[in-house]
Amino acid sequence: WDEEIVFELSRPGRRGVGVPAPEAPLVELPEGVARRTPPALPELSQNQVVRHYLRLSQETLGADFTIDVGQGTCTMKYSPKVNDSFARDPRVAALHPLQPEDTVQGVLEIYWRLEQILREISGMARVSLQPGAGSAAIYANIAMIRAYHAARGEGEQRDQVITTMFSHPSNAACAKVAGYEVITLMPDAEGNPDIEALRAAVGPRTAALMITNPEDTGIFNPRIREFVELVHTAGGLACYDQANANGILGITRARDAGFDLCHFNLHKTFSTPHACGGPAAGACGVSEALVPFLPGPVVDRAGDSFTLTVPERSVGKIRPFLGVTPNVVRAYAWVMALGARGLREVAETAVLNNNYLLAKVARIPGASVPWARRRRVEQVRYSWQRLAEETGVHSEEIGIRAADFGVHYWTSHHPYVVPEPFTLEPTESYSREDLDEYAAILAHVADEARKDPEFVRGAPYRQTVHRIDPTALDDPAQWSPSWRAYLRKHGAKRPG
Amino acid sequence: WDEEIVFELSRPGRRGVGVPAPEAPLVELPEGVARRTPPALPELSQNQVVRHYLRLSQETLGADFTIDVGQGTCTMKYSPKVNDSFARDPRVAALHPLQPEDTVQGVLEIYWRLEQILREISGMARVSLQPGAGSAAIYANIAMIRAYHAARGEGEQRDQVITTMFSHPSNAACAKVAGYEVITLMPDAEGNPDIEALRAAVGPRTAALMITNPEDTGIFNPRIREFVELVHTAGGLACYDQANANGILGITRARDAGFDLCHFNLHKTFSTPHACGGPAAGACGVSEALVPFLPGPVVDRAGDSFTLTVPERSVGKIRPFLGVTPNVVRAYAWVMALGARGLREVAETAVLNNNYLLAKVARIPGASVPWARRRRVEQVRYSWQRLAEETGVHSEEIGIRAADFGVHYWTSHHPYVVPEPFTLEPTESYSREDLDEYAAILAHVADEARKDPEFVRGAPYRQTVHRIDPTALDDPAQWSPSWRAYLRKHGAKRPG
Amino acid sequence: MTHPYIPNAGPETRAAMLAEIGAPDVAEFYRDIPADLRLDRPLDLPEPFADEQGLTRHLRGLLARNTDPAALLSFLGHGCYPHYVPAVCDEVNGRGEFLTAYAGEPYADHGRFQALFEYVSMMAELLEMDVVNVPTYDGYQAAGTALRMAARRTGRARVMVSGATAADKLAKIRDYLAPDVEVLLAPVADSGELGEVRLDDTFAALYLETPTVHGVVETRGRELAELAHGVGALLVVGTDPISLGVLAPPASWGADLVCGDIQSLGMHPQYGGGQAGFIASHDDERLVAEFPSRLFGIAPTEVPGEYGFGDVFYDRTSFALREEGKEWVGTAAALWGITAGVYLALMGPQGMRELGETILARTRYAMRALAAAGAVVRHQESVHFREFAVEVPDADALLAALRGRGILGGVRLGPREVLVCVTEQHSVADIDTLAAAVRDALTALAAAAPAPAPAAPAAPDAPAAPGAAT
Amino acid sequence: MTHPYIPNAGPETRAAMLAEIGAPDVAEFYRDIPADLRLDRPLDLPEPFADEQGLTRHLRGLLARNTDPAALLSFLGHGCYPHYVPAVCDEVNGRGEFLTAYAGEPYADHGRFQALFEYVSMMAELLEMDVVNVPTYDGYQAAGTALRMAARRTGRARVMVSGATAADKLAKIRDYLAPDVEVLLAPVADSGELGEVRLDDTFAALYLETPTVHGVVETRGRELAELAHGVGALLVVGTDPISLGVLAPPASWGADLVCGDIQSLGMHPQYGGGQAGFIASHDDERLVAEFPSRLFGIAPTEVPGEYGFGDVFYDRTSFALREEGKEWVGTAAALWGITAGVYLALMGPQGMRELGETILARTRYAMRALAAAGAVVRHQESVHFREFAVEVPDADALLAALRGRGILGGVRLGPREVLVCVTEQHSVADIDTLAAAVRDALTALAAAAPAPAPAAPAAPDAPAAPGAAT
Repeated sequence: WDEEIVFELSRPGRRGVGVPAPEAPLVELPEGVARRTPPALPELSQNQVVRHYLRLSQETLGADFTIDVGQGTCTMKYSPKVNDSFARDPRVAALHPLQPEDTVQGVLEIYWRLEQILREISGMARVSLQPGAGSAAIYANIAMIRAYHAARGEGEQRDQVITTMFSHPSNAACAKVAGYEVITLMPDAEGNPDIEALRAAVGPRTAALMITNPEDTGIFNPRIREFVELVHTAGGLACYDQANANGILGITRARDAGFDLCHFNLHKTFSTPHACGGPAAGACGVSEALVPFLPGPVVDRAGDSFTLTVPERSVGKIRPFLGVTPNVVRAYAWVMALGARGLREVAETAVLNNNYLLAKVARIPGASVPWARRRRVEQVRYSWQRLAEETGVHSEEIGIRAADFGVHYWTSHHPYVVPEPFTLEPTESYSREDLDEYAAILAHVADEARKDPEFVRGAPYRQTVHRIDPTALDDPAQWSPSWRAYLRKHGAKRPG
Repeated sequence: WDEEIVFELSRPGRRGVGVPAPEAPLVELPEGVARRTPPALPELSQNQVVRHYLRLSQETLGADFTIDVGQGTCTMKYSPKVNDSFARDPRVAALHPLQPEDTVQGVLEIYWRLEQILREISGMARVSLQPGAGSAAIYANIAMIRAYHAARGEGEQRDQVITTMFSHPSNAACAKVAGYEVITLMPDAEGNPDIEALRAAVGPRTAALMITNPEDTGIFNPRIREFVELVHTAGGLACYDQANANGILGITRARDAGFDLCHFNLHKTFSTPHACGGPAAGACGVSEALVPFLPGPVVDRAGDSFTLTVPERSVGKIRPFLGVTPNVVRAYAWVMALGARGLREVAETAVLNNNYLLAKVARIPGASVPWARRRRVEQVRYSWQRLAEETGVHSEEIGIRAADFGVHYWTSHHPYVVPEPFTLEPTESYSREDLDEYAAILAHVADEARKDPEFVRGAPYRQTVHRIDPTALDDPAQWSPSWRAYLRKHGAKRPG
Repeated sequence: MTHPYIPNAGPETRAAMLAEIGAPDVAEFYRDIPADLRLDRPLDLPEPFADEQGLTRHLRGLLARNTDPAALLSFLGHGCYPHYVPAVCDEVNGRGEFLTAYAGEPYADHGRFQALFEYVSMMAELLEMDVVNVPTYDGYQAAGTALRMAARRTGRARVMVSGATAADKLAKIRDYLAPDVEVLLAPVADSGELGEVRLDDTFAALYLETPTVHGVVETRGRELAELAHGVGALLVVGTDPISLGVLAPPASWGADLVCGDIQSLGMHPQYGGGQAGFIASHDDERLVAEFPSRLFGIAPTEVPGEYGFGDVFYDRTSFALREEGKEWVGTAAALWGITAGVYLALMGPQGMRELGETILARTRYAMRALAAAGAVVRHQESVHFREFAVEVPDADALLAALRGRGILGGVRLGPREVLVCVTEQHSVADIDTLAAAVRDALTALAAAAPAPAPAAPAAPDAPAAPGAAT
Repeated sequence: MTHPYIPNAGPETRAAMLAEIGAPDVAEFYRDIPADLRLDRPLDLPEPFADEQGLTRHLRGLLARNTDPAALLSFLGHGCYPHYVPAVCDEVNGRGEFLTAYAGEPYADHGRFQALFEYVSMMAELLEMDVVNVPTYDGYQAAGTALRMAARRTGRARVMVSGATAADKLAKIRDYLAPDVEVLLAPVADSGELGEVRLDDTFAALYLETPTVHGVVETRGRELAELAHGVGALLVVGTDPISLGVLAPPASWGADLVCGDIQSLGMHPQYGGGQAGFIASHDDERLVAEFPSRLFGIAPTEVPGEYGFGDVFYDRTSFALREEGKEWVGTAAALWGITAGVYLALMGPQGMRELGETILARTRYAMRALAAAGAVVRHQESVHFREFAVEVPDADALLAALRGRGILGGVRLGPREVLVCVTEQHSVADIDTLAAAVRDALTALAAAAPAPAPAAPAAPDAPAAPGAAT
């Protein structure tokens, strides 16, 4: 589709939907309070709105449509349609979050049940389902860590958080927001976070270690318990970012390795849809010692009924109300479709798929696998370094060309510790033939790069639009973060 | 998408959905009754089924996505999304059609209310909402006509039905099925059905006249009352095919012109979605004399409650149960969003749009409008005769090329009384800019045809597949109306 | 406000468009309508809702007058069945692309053609027949057309139809064939299967159903096929494809045409809105020529390796030939065909088998439970699939008593006969609930009135209640 | 059966893949996990439902323990509002493409970028500000971040926050700013508007809301903007964009940053699942640099006339800079942004104006009706939008009495204070129903107990009930 911007479709006087008449006397607003000029919103009939947005949807490559193994670290898995039907049920969708508890027993029970499930999966004492997403859960964990140390009178003293380069950037960023100095451990020659660097870093100023495992490289740190113990010995807490939990469900548990806190992303491991980037949902699990600090309220069971309680020393609300309920419902339904055996099949199959794809990709000339001798769990961070040296084509350019074949492809978070990176995570949702097809696309594009690097650099060729000039996005004189800014800066209705 | 046939995606052992266990002893079936070899259905995981069908959906050009003015006679209009939400409500979707009446009062009331609305729109005494679509409604009408004459002892004598060439083929075909000889009136020099031919045709053998007005040409027959009177005088009934009612809602009524029966297509005039060709819904309106013959049951009101009754001499069920309920609900909601004034705006705007598009298309070199001096109501049958003479490009070929621009284009029903026909019906749903764009596409393709006829003939260029060889569809040795037939006849998994 | 459904209704737009056309007003376009045919007043219709919210409140208010289906435990079947609908079926048929498409050509609507081709192909595997039509309206229509096809194919004007067919369906078949074909009724045996029939070479077809209206599975299929074929008639079989994961497909025992309804395969009951009909045959050119429906086939394109789709043998349809075509073709129920395809793709061969086993097992369980509860189960020795009839002293009283407990116990077939339907949605616990309620009700009825003489079976062609069960 | 969600779980597939890899078994891939960290037993989880039907029955059974929302007449607001959601909003956000997309690049996900760019652009028109972020989690987070942005922009470490802010939200703001920024509470005047505040050049920002937690519309905006600007502080305003069809946008009276929640714009309440936050500023390079969120912009492509989209000034985010970025960015609530865009495109300027007028009118109507019913309406002389507080002798008793009539009368703000919410979904008849019930309840309460002294207004920062209203 060559779909115009919604403002360009506007014609005066059109309307997409009617509004009820006041039925009561109009209110005269005081001068300065009333809006004088109507907002320059577009005016469209309903059919036009539908057509516009449905066309835009078709220009969006949702996981429902593609072999979505190329967004490594994102755990793109099938989000069962039946779970959407529960989330859209009026008995979820139409519930107000401040209704009396006795009118929402069903939804409270689902919160309670999912908490029990996540307790068992993590080994933790309690789990809060309040955070709106993974980073919010990380923030909630750091807020609990801060409150914990403050309650012990060590709030001032413990002002450092240690994390690793292959943990999600939000671990570093949230700790910073919470007032901590951040120390980042780099990988050692084996691809593990450097334990000697940790030894050097821990001490009386250590508030916590915030670490992913397996890291975004797909490597499981075999000395993780030592990491936790080093931090504990120094009086710090150990906090487990379980964004990469998909490959270890039922295999190993956060608490068993000694962690004090952990979090899951329900929109990754537990299949709730990614929704273009949220609404998502996060879950924070904590050990007994941290239970009093959990965000409130939590759901308690009393006989057959369920009530809301605020933990004694709660850090307060991380998010308004109880949590992202539709996703809590979806995640619960997902687990209930799988059970313990199913979750283990999820983990094992995700890991099998990852290693199968690894075997295929490793054979593509130009692709390489840093720390190649290490085993991988759920994903792999690969490198096109050799291909780039040979052809001058960079990983980002490979990715844009791959889009022409209807697949996503993600490099990695900055900084690129692995040169020319790309990150694949097949999860359990994709079939063997899917993995073969994805690997074949990469091999094809690598071949193109060797034969005609300029051709690859000129991509995309089969998308709605062609290569974007990025300078217009970083130059304050040109950038246009809204249509009104665009009209002001560029005047003409169409660029160029 | 280059989407494979679902059978090609199959791998042994996969499953899309689970089934409940028996919970009770299995039943041993006798020899010959039990299936011995499992059906060769495809085996897919759920994600694969979703991806496959969602991709196929994206390869389908629904009216939600296009300026759907090119499927003339089909009355492609916006089908409001809110009405779908009513149709999907469990209080419609989960109702069994044989539930006790007191458990379905709401849905019965909607049937009753829609009947009252259609009575007022048509002027008829009663309306049945049972038929599954327009042709089924035509069949219901001819069944009532047959029963009416039989009840009067004239069943044997009246064995002819008269229709017109620009009435839908189902008028002729249903009459034939009902046992009638069919007489078809051709248009006269003015584009009206030939009244002299009618005079010659009517007589004691005449059971009915079945006629559309405006016809598929868009021309309203101004002598329609004379047509009806001629038939009445001969003792026949007059039956109005109101598939083209969209432009005359609230302007003129079937009964006021003397018709004894009429039918509407709820999926045309009353906006229920066309659903790839059904489920649709038809409505039959009849005058007082034919009420006893209506298909049964009908909904009667008794105080505040609604009951089902079978008319005294009912022709029986045209369809199982009461009707296509979700579409009855949608049609009712559509009228209730518009009211009398809105319906008149629908009619007037549809006619305005049609005449606006007519003005635009008439200016395209090579396009012509048969009976150009006549006024048009809801649609126009145009001709590319001049373009075809000039370039050798036929109307069908223009249509296939037009698809490359993301629009539909329909020629007309056979036989092509208008040479090189195409039929446009803009309805009220499309904006002025939409009509401009559609006309511009036609002008562009006509221009291409003049400049490079072979290029147009080679279309499509931007579709999933290229030009199909039609001989494989008409040759019994080659035709493959199913995958198993294809495998048997063509052996290889892929043609060619 | 310009109405949201009518973009050009605004006065400025209207004026500009009229100017472009060169017409003074819209009335100009209506000048062919004689003044005396013009309605000289506004339509007398209810006040509309200008806002969607008001419309929603109105409609939801009306729908709230229906009893919440979740509050009822229902054993109603008789042509419309409460099978479980996988969420993916609703997801696919709710897609705007499919929901609002219509009659586009194979290029712009490639996906629609492919989805329908796949539907007919999966049905073909289930049926073991090569030719299946794009859905017609419903199973009634499918039966009527299949018998007309048989008559045309054989050039004969009589058909023998099993008496174990739903009364409404029989009436529709009679009416539909009336002008050209005589319908004779075949007797039903005590087992519920087809009784002794005699055919001669004036018969175009023998028509039977399996499962029958009473849920009885026919076991003499091959014998009946031979009987029909022996006189040059066709065997036409009505069936529900959902049974074919466990039951032998009629083609395997000799059926020439198979027909029925696909509502079971992924369609919600929708108060009768979920019906769609199928007709299947072998790939016999002369039978293919008799289909009135569209048949979608696969075909090569200019580019090797591509699959294209199109209409097989279009020049037999009323679209092509008007009254010279075979019966007629029109909009019917294509979206339900696509949905049934999704259903079969989800289920696969194993799913269909497991489903069939579950239904067979629960049907038998229910028959035994109701017999133990004091109802007389008809055709108790026969194999049943999904339905069975019970005889009770007073069907209306029983159903009313069950209704009082929130149970819709079955469809009333006659004053003393109730048809009970059990699908995979009825757990054993649900069946036990029914049985307990039946026992209580029968006990109460027996206490209230002297026991009547054993009920006579309802005549097979007795008219059913017009629309409602009780 | 191979689980429907795990295509490669079948033993043959697994074996073939292991062979291809050259690994003996899956355990091989786990060898880096020390034995003492391995869970040596199956997880102790509830028995799953192998069939979707069983799962559905289980979930619907749980949800049925919630009271049917259609059976309640609710006047609950306080941060989550029951506005009407047009069906098209649900249609668009239910599309699999949008629902399951994530973080693709601008080419493959062109539509996602365009839809979000259009959302921010429509918000920008409503707000009369050029820069709006891709949604953050919720309005709480938006307020916290906006205040942090102000602190970074000014290099100051104190903010003055209106006391007429919800208690939970205030707590979140305090917690979020705690490490770096001191939060002072500004008093609330008798009118419900902000009281007298004094600022000096240590303040980064003055934060106020309009409408306030009590629904009061601020009328001294320009004066307060001048006050803040006079000391070099920013004016940060929390608002609900649904009010801006009728209320002057805060930017028009001097706001530098505007923030809030967009749940009102097309999101169902979803028991708190419909929240999403926005932050807006003028196109000031130094303020833009302080946004932690993604900002989507329009950009030319190689082909003249094409619109491309991308991230504006990406190198300020934690994705780019880890802890050196501005706060953090992650998955938040993008789909609700797209939905709010659909809502605004449906409504247009006239729809937003009409909606605002209806809400203003009905709010006032409700205030008068409840006053007439005997409740003491707080800030009665002020302009209210959608919410107002009433004082009653006993909030719990009143709410319980209303509950008995199927009415959720409002959110309990304190022992004698209830917050009542009225949207366009509450007809005048609904309000009359509430008023009549309140009158009856108050009369009954008065009869049951001696009249207490007039209730003192609840302290503005008194903690609200933890989660439930009554």
